[in-house]
Amino acid sequence: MVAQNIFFGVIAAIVVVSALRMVTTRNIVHAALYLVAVLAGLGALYILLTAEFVATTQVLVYIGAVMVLFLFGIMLTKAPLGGVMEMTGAQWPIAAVVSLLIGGVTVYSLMARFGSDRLTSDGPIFRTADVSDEVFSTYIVPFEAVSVLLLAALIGAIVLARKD
Amino acid sequence: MLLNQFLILGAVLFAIGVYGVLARRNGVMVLMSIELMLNAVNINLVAFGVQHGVVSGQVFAVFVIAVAAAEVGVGLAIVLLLYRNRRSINVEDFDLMRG
Amino acid sequence: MEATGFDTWVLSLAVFLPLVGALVIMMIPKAYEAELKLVALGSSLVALIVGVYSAFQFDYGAAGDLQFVVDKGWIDVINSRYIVGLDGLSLPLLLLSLVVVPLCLIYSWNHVPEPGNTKAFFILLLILSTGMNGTFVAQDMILFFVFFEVVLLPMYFLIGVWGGEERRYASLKFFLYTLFGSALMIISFLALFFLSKDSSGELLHTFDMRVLSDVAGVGIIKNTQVWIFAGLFMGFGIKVPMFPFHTWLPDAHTQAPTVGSVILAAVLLKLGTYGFVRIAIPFLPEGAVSWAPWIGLLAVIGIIYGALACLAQTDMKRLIAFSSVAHMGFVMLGIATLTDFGINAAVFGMVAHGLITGMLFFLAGSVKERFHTLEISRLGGLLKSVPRMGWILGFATMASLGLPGLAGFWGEFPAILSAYNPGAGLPEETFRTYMVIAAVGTVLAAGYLLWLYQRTAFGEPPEEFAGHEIEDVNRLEWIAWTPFLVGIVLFGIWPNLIFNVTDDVVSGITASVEAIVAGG
Amino acid sequence: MWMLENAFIIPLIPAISFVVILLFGKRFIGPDRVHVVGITALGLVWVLSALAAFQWTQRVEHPPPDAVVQMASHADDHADDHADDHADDHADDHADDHVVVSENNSGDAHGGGHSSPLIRPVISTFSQWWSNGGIEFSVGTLVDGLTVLLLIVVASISLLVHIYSTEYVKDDRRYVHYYAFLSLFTAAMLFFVMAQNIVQLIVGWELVGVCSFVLIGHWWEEKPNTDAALKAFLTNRVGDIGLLVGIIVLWGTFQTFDIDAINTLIAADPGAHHLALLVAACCLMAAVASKSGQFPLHTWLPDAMAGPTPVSALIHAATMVVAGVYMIARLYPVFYEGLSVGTSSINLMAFIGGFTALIGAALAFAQWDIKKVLAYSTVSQLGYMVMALGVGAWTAAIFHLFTHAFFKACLFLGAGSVSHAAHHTFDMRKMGGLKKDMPHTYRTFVISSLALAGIFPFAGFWSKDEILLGSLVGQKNSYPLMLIFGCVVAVMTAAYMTRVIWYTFHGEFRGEGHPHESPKMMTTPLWILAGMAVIAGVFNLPGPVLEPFGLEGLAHRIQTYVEPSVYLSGLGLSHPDPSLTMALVGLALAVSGIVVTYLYYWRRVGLHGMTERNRYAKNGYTFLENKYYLDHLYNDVIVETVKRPIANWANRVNQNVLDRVVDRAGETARDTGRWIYKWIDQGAIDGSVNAAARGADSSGEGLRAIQSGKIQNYGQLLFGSAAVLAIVFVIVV
Repeated sequence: MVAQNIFFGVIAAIVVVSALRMVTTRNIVHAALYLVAVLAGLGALYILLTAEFVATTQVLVYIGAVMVLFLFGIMLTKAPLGGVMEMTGAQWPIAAVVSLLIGGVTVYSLMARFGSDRLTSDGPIFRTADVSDEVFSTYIVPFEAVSVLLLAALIGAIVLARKD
Repeated sequence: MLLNQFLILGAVLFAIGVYGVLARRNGVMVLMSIELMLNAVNINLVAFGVQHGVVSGQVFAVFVIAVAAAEVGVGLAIVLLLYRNRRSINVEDFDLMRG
Repeated sequence: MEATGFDTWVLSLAVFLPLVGALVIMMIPKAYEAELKLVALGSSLVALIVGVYSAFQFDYGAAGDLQFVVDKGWIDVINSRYIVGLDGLSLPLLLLSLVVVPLCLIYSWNHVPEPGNTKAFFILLLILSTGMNGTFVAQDMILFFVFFEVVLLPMYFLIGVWGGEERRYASLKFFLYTLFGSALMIISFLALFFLSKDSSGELLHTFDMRVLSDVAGVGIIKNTQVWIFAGLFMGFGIKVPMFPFHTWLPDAHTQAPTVGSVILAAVLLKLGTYGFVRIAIPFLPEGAVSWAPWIGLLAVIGIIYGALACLAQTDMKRLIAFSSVAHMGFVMLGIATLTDFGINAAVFGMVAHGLITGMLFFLAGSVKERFHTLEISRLGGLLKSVPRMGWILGFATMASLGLPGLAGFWGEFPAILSAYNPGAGLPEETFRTYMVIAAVGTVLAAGYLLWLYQRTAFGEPPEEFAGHEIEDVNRLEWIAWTPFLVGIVLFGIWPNLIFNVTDDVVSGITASVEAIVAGG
Repeated sequence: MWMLENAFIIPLIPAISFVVILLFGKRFIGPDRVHVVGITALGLVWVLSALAAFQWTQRVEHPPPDAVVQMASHADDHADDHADDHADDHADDHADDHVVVSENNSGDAHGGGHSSPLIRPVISTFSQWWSNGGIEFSVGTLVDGLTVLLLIVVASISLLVHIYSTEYVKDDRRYVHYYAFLSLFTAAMLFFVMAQNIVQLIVGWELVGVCSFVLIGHWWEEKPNTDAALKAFLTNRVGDIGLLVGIIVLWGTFQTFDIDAINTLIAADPGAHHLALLVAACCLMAAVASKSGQFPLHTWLPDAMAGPTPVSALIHAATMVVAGVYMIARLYPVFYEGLSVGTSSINLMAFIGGFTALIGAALAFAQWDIKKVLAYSTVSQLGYMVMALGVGAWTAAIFHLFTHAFFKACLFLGAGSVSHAAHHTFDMRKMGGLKKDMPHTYRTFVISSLALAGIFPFAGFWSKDEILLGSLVGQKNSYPLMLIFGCVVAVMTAAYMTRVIWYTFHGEFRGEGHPHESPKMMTTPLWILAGMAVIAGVFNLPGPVLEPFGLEGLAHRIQTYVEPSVYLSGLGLSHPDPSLTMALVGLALAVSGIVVTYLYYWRRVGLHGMTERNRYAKNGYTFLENKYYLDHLYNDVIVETVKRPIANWANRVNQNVLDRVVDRAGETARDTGRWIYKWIDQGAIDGSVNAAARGADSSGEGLRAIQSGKIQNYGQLLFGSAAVLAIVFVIVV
């Protein structure tokens, strides 16, 4: 258990720091790379939670596809790639207060509610096959809906981004 | 391991994401912050799934990832379009919601 | 008691038929305008017929009990169920809402306001209708909330798209104001869900309004009740609207298209007061008793304040809008007394205000259409240029100032009367002061309304309109207005038509409040 | 007794007539023939009212067993359970639960001719008018002597006014509406007088007010008319605050709206609830002051003369304005107990009445508009009635109401006839010398004036005499101040009426064109009313007058039939003995008023000549000079002092203070409204909403930052409020 906890601690620290850097850095490409770090760290945490399929998807979809998309977006909008720009608006103090409020109240409620709940370590472990069984039986309709959504998003993105 | 480890991590990431959405001026950055928030939710889903011993948590996490991918696609397309029309992706330059 | 046979369907039909109509219209291309309109009118009329059927099937001997009850599973996870039911409190308001929508459709038959688009306009009206009807029959808090919010969006678009010059500002203000109230309201609903206990101290975890009304907040300590009531108060009070949350109303009314104003005045404002009577008071009697003097204070301030603001208006529609603030003040004063008289008067006042102010807004719309202005100083001599409209305006004015023999009186008089002897646990002297202030309010009401009438209807028409031939009340307007006029006279002459229906429910509410106050 | 139980038919007829005229008048009946409907309806109403009156007299003469109140010595034990009875069960036949009222004969110390039996009113109710808290409230009719008296008055005057109007408003712009609202007014007034409960009183009260509003503003193209209409309505509304509050206090005290029950309860236990009754009576006095033109709310009544003259005769002289007097009479125990009429020697009601009578009469001198003279005269006479009620002379007040209705209606219609002849002017300076051109109008006008002045044997003499006598004797104490007021007013009334007659009918014609007598349709009602002005007095002749003719059985008919003895005897109301001295004094006062004024105007004509001669006479005609000196002294000092400064002062106070106060109150309310709207509503409340939004927008751009249109601002708002709500939720739950 200790090993797990240490692992969690290290990963969580990396994730949080990367996330903070991501929203504060002035370089947009750096921000994208910090996001990669966050996503990868989360993937590792999924492994820790025995969710192998989610971890795989995380890596494939997020780090593989989404990040590439982001980088393309950054390039296409001609952001100053190496340069430094004022990335944070003048209203950042308000944003900070709001996010602190939200974070604070959420953390407080979580502490109050789940203060000492332990993760059950002896529960069933779901492998990819179990996930697919569930997806294609109980959640077949949402699954189809998500498929259609992806298709619609695909077409929508093409329509929007087309030059003419 | 405590359940709360994951939940609080999620909460912190969510709050950071909120900050990013509210404070950042760059449209792409805003989208990235939204991704952060979605991921924060995903941790919660998976952690609760483990806690209750059900597979639904993972299933929903996968769904969220899929939806996030769709959202990024459309979102970036919109940013691109805006850039093409306005030569700027600074969200403060846009006040289309103005009455 | 659970309904059987066709009766199971009655309420759901009345609520959802307009929505079905809206869906059908969505399928019809814009070019088939006549068909669109017929479908819209047809669906709302069938809903009305179903409503009338329910009124005939209604057991008036047991008006205090819910009838036509349907209780089906809905969202099991949060223990929210699809429960609808009709009792003496809901019936008049449901019928009012069912009647108003087809009349609004008829009124806008040939002139959908700028920028046109009949299809969208009618679809929005029908969705609005579903939301309003649903709110009045829902017996589950989540269901209630959903319907309550469904109303918001169509109205936002009605104002924002078809409104006047400042429509964007007005619609956004309306939307944000109400949304803010709703947010507090849902918090209170959740608090009720989590905190309500039955008499044995067991946590209930239910959204069922019947159950919550029965337990009457026994398990919740008074301090908490006061807080939860505050949330409900904000949610409903903004909708009413109570002073000082009323500032969205004049803007929304002034900018809204005619039928938007009519529906807003006739039904939407009642959602708030209905919420007070249906939810806030029976669920949280102790909270209600603590809040009542303050509600009463805000109500009388509203009465005087609305009246004074009316005296300052130069725009006819805005004046009528402010008069709503004053009239709803009477309704809220009645509610605040927590007596049979007061709450009955409040329900009566809701219906009466709906008819009368709805009528006034119709008139304002027609005046605007003919004269292209609502500036009081530019109008004048309506009795000469459009005599019938002038007479109807006079009639509506008289009804609005609470003339006995017309509907407005029965909302005001018992409300003032009830303040003389407020319910158990309320300070008598305070309410007697309110009574006198409210009575003064009736004078001011007469003042601004008659002054309005003098400036618009009496005298010679101003020169800019003198030569023109101006159409008097046309046929569509007659069809749309006649039910309003008949209703105003009918309820005025025989008020028991409403009092008799509402009395049982109201007695139940006040009795439970009294029992709680006496027991606690 | 069918008519008494089904009295609701009587107001129903003109109500139907109203609907028929309004809906079908123009299209089906023909705009020039709608009066047929109105007159037919009113004829029917008159017949039915007469029938009701007859049946009531029968009921008094030969009372059915259930109608008589048995004498019992104590009623106290009934008082307690009575409240519950009435609150719970209004629909019940009232015959069952009537409390037996003790006849408290202590008031008979004066030994008045009180021999009338105690007869219950006929009450029919129709339940389920409205309901609240499980209690059903009924609508119904209460018919007793007072009701049938008012029925007769309203029906008669209204019928005559309908007939008169066919000529007077012929070819009017809105002939149809005119008749429609005359019908509605009649219906409302009849409904009002037979109200069974106080809610019905309010309904009728307001409805007659609206009809008055509509008819004053009948010619609404001219702004002064609409101003007058508005003023009338708003002033009445001010009084209605009193009405509402007073009635609510009564409800709060007795838990019933039933007039009969309230009266019975008070009579059964006088002295209880004194404070509540005092408050109720004072509040109701405000209502009376507005409706019946009592000081200080009388200012609307002269302005109301902007309406057509027949309307003034019907509404603002004979019927609607007596609604306040009627209400006092109807709820007399409330006032009697509340204001301690029985034991005091001055009270609010008597003082307001007396004072109003005085200022009204004084103001009548300063007017040049004949209708305004009559209007102030009406104010003054209404004050007389209220004063009579204030001193406990119930029957005298009602009697005066009865007689006044006829002669004042006659005077107004006469004034209308004059203006009809004299090119629609009411200015007396443009009249004069109409005596020879309009013999019928002249004669009827003079007869009615004599009646108003209180000259033997016209109707006004008898009723005025009773009022003066009532103030002299009072109940336990006499009302000396009221007696003085009454006497002064008697002189002044006679004087100003003489002045009117002088300016209108005597001297040289000062107008344009050729005056002519009015057509038959107008003079006939005048003669009927004048006839009533002569003989109306016989309905309540004192016994001693009739004794020589062996007709003492006919004495005090109004007292016998009208007085609702059930309540009043419970209060111990008494009647003074007829007094020849008082009658003579009253007559002398009236005659002196006439004579002095007549002399004044007559001398004044001569004075110009004499003054010129006076200059020559300075040399020697001392005797003549002295004679004129006296005259001069009298004219300049006494009359001028009384007339010019006092009347003008009163007039100025009236116009500049009271009227100004009313106007200022309106303006202030309007300005306050504007101010509040501008600074509080748009400035503070709306401003703070916008400012809150502005604060959220640190870039501080634009006034309405809340709709900056920037996503991120909305986002801040959204998440911020979500966070706040969550915190609230965490704290609460």
